[in-house]
Amino acid sequence: MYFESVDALWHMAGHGPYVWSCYGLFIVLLAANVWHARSERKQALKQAQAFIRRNSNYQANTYVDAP
Amino acid sequence: MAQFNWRMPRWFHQMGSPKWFYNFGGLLQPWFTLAAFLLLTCGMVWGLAFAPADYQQGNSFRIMYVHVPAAILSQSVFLSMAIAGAIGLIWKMKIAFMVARSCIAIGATFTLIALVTGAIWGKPTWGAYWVWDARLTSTLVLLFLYAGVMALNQAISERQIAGKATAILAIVGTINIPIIKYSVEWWNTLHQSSSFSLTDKPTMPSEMYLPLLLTVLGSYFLFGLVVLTRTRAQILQTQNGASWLMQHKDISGAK
Amino acid sequence: MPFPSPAMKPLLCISDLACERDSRTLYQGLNINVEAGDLWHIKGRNGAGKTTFLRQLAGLHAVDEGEVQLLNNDTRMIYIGHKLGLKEQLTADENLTWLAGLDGLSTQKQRFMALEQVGLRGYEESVVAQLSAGQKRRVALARLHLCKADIWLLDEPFTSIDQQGIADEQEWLNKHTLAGGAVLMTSHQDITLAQVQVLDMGDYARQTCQYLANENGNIT
Amino acid sequence: MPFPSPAMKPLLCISDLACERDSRTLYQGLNINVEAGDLWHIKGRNGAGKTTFLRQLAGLHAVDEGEVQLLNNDTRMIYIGHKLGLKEQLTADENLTWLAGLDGLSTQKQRFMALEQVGLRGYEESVVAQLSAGQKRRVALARLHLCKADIWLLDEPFTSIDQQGIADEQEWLNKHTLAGGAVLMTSHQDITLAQVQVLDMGDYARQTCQYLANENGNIT
Amino acid sequence: MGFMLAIIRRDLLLVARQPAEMINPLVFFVLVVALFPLGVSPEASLLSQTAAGVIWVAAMLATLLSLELLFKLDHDDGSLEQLLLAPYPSWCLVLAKVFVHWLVSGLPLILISPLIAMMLFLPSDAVPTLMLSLLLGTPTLSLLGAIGAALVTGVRGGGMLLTLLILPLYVPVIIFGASSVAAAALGMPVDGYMALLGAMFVFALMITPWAAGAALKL
Amino acid sequence: MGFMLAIIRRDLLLVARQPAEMINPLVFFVLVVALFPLGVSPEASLLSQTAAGVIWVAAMLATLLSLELLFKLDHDDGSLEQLLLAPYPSWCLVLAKVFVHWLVSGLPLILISPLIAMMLFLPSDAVPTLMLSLLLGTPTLSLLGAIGAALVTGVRGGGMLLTLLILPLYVPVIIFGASSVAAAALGMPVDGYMALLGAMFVFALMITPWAAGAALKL
Ligand code: HEM
Ligand SMILES: Nc1ncnc2c1ncn2[C@@H]1O[C@H](COP(=O)(O)OP(=O)(O)OP(=O)(O)O)[C@@H](O)[C@H]1O
Ligand SMILES: Nc1ncnc2c1ncn2[C@@H]1O[C@H](COP(=O)(O)OP(=O)(O)OP(=O)(O)O)[C@@H](O)[C@H]1O
Ligand SMILES: [Mg+2]
Ligand SMILES: [Mg+2]
Repeated sequence: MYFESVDALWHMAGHGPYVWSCYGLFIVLLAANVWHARSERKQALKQAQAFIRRNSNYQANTYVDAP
Repeated sequence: MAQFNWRMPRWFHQMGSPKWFYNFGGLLQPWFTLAAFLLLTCGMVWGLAFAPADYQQGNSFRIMYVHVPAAILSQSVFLSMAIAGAIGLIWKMKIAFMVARSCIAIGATFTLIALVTGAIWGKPTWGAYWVWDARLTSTLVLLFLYAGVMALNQAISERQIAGKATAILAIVGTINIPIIKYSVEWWNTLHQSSSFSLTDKPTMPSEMYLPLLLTVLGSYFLFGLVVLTRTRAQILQTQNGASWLMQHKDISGAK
Repeated sequence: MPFPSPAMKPLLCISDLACERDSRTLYQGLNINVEAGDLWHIKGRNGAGKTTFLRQLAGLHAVDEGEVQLLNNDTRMIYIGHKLGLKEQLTADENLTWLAGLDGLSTQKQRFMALEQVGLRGYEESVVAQLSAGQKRRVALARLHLCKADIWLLDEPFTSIDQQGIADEQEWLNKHTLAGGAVLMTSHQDITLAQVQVLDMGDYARQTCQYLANENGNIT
Repeated sequence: MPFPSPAMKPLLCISDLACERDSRTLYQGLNINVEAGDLWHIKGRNGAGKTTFLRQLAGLHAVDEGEVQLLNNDTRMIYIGHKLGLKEQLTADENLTWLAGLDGLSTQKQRFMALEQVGLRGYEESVVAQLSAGQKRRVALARLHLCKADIWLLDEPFTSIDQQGIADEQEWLNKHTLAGGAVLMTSHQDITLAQVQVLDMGDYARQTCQYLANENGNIT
Repeated sequence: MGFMLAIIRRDLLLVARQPAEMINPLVFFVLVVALFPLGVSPEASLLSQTAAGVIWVAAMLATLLSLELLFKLDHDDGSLEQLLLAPYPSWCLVLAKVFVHWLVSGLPLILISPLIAMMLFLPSDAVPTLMLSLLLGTPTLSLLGAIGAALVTGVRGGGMLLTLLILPLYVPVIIFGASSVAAAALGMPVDGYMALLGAMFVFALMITPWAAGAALKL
Repeated sequence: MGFMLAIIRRDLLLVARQPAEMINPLVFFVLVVALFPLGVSPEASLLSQTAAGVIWVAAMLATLLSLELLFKLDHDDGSLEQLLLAPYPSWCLVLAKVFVHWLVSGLPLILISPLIAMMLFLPSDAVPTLMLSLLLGTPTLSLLGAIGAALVTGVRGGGMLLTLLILPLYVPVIIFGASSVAAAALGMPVDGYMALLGAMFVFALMITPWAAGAALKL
């Protein structure tokens, strides 16, 4: 490691707040993106399953094909 | 719309099929996840704790390992979006519009990260969060371009139309990006000889350079991962009722 | 008159047309040939897709599946939909001027005669904003007498029109089809002409369960 | 139901009403009493002034001559005109929520039942922009089942509605009038109910040649 | 109250359905401020001198432009008629709509103003004054603008007309708003300006509901 | 050609019927320029330094705002459909409408700009350059703006959205336009700027009909 101690790593000779906030932002925003994409997928899966359930007792002419 | 009828190779044709894309994307996704996670973690830990400090900027220079990938990706993603949009317009391929749509949020995020980390980096190095430097300004404009694409995509409720409109805007925006860049650079150097030139790259030793390579590559994989996930989710949303999908293990298995 | 004799001259071929809006199939497998002299009355309950169908024919809505083919490139269509395409600040005559200008020019005399035919004599110089709902629609319909188009696509042309007006309109339809033109129109009211052919959108609604329909996933 | 018995209870007195638009008199000397249980079918050719008349009753168009008097201050009116007053971005249910909120609150169950009555079951959560012309009008009409108003002012409520829908609508009109409400509506189609009273705007148009009509020179 | 709440709920729902509309005045504000250095000069000294005025003019333009739609959309789809037919005074309607307008267009401006101030090199001492003056000033702008918006309702292409009607009314707000910030940047007291901005707010609150309500009923 | 003439005639007639629409961008331009000294400072030195940028930003805003209605009104009343159905390519339509737009909103700006320049104490040597740069720049603004206007056609509350879409594209025009005037004020040569503005005009003329035409057909 470049730094002598964890404390020095945290402090970075006064530049700590800048560096750590940048890394934090990078991780948080990108993780949020990945998380959001996954939740979208989960939602879509649920929707598709609901579609199957709705159509399992489907009758040819009475079905209202609503979105 | 231009209606070319170019003969497409078979793989290209396949790519337009939702089924193929969904399945192939499903195969790729775990590998992308792994690659993104490993590369980014290694790169960032290396950059934070192991790379030597810059002799001039000290430790603040470690911001580079997140700033530069974000800045590079912000432009690549916009370009990818425009290319996907153009493919969609020319070959009437719905998957391409979905891919373009998936690019928007992640691209805007990278741009935002580049801006904010750049601004934060500016404080210790330049003494100000913001100056009207050429590169900064053109990144800001790029963020606005993303915001426009996002707003347009949201404002049109019908998917197909939203996809085409977004594609046109992305293409026009891409043509404009070099013009904006050039004009801004030229504008700034006329009025004020910038004391903070970003252009001359310090000749870096490899232990400073390698972590950067890792984070840049990792960011590309992360981008791919998000696009895959989002596009596949959109396929699920729009293919309600397609038999291949209803019998797919993702749906029937998860039930 | 566009055609010398009202023989069975095909104008428009609609083959296997389907329409999907927001991943809901409205109709599919729609095959009809529109021939000179045809008068198609498109029926169907609210939301069946009549408007969408007419817009597909006019080229205002994308055709993703199936084909709409004009057999002759010179065939001209007129589409008059729910929105009339009139400028409210302009007078009836000025509106007809620019609308007619899209296909060719018109003389003032022609325009006045067209307005007279739709019962708007004396309103030529009235600003459209100051006309009633029915009068506005009449201005839009006046264009039918001015531009010589072969195919008329009319979306609920009887809306807001009074009884006398509807009778007159049917007379125009009659004349146009007898002269070798074709008409496709929607209406929830009945048409009393003999040559009417009914196209019921209900017949083309998706009948079977969705996920049985398509093997290779190209549903859209 | 607003009234216990459909006795001849007067709701609205229209006395000597006249209307002039752009110095052209549309109608004058219009006197009618609207009583509980009345169903007025306002007829007239295009441009006769039916819409203007309804808007005067609703208070949306100034009454310069004559009087429109509500006999009971609690009497509530609903006006549904050519413009439906729906927000396109909102769903059918959300639109009904705010429309009903103007008079009082509504529960979701009530709203869903109202939508079912107008044949929009399954469309509760559809955005209005994605409905067809007739479906939009049905959403607006659903309000009639939700807000308890005494007088319904309906401007061409059959527009864009399919045949089955028109029959249903007449059933509602019937029920409302039998329960002691009143309806004033325009339409160019016929109403098949027994209690219909016809108000022909043509009867109130300025009948004689303009410059003979008026003694004291107010030709306008 | 229930009536006003119904309107507020509906309008917020509309915004939520189309968040672009919410973020747009904000983006316009940021864009104008960002273009200004491009047009004029990137020099810090010049920018910090003009910052107060530029921010206030940009805030005013952003408010003004979003005002156009205040009643227009409701008029076009006929829902304004329905709102006016409801058995409540029209000033309730005006107040409810202005409130939502400010919430959506004014408040975000205030929240982002420190960032903008930084980009234009406004001295950081002046930032609290900037925010306070915007807090007092933007509701006044929304209120006064509502009068114009009500007057041009139903007029085609009313956006520009609105600008003409309203800009003269905005002049005092701009002058005091910008002066207060400039004074703060020079370290001078700003109480007087704030009192004036507050007085104008109260004044606007008193006349607007009446005037705009009457204009809507025309 | 006949088709384009028909559109041009109609649109000019519409403007003639409602002259407010014609005078409006102009008034907006004048008002923004007039408000700027009120907000910033009435000092001649500061104003003359910033004049070029302020005039260009104001001209851009005026153009931008009037662009909103370029296709929107036609879309709302259904006449856009009829225009698109006519047997002519849609780029004819775009060019005709942009031409009228520039005639009505751009040209008056150019004509009044000497007056505005005087009010902001722009050195009089720079006035010809100002007018020439506006002459080359405003058509570019109209053209590029048409792309945005076509994209937001049919979107509710599209005005703000348009701003967001188009402002980034306007950045180069503003920079070169304002810089040319600033250079002229300092007595420097401006040929290079004019060549760039001209090149951008040609470029916009090439992509706009395609992009806007395609967007209208969606
Ligand atoms: C808000 C502020 C900033 C923004 C928007 C910004 C933006 C950018 C952009 C767009 C790039 C180009 C990436 C590429 O395509 O290669 C970049 C690269 C870079 N930036 Fe920044 N930057 C900012 C501040 C800073 C600061 C303060 C520093 C350090 C003093 C810095 C150092 C670098 C370095 C070293 C590179 C890589 C050099 C290269 O590849 O050409 N940046 N930045
Ligand atoms: N805004 C207006 N300004 C001036 N005159 C108008 C205006 N609107 C309508 N008119 C005139 O008033 C008359 C009556 O219009 P109104 O809309 O009441 O007719 P209507 O009976 O409802 O006709 P329709 O059956 O066509 O709906 C028409 O002749 C019209 O020319
Ligand atoms: N913009 C839209 N986006 C998505 N779906 C839509 C849109 N417009 C209409 N639809 C849907 O398409 C279907 C058909 O609409 P269309 O307007 O073609 O019906 P229509 O047969 O003309 O009905 P009407 O008799 O009521 O006019 C409707 O069920 C409607 O929900
Ligand atoms: Mg329809
Ligand atoms: Mg009417």
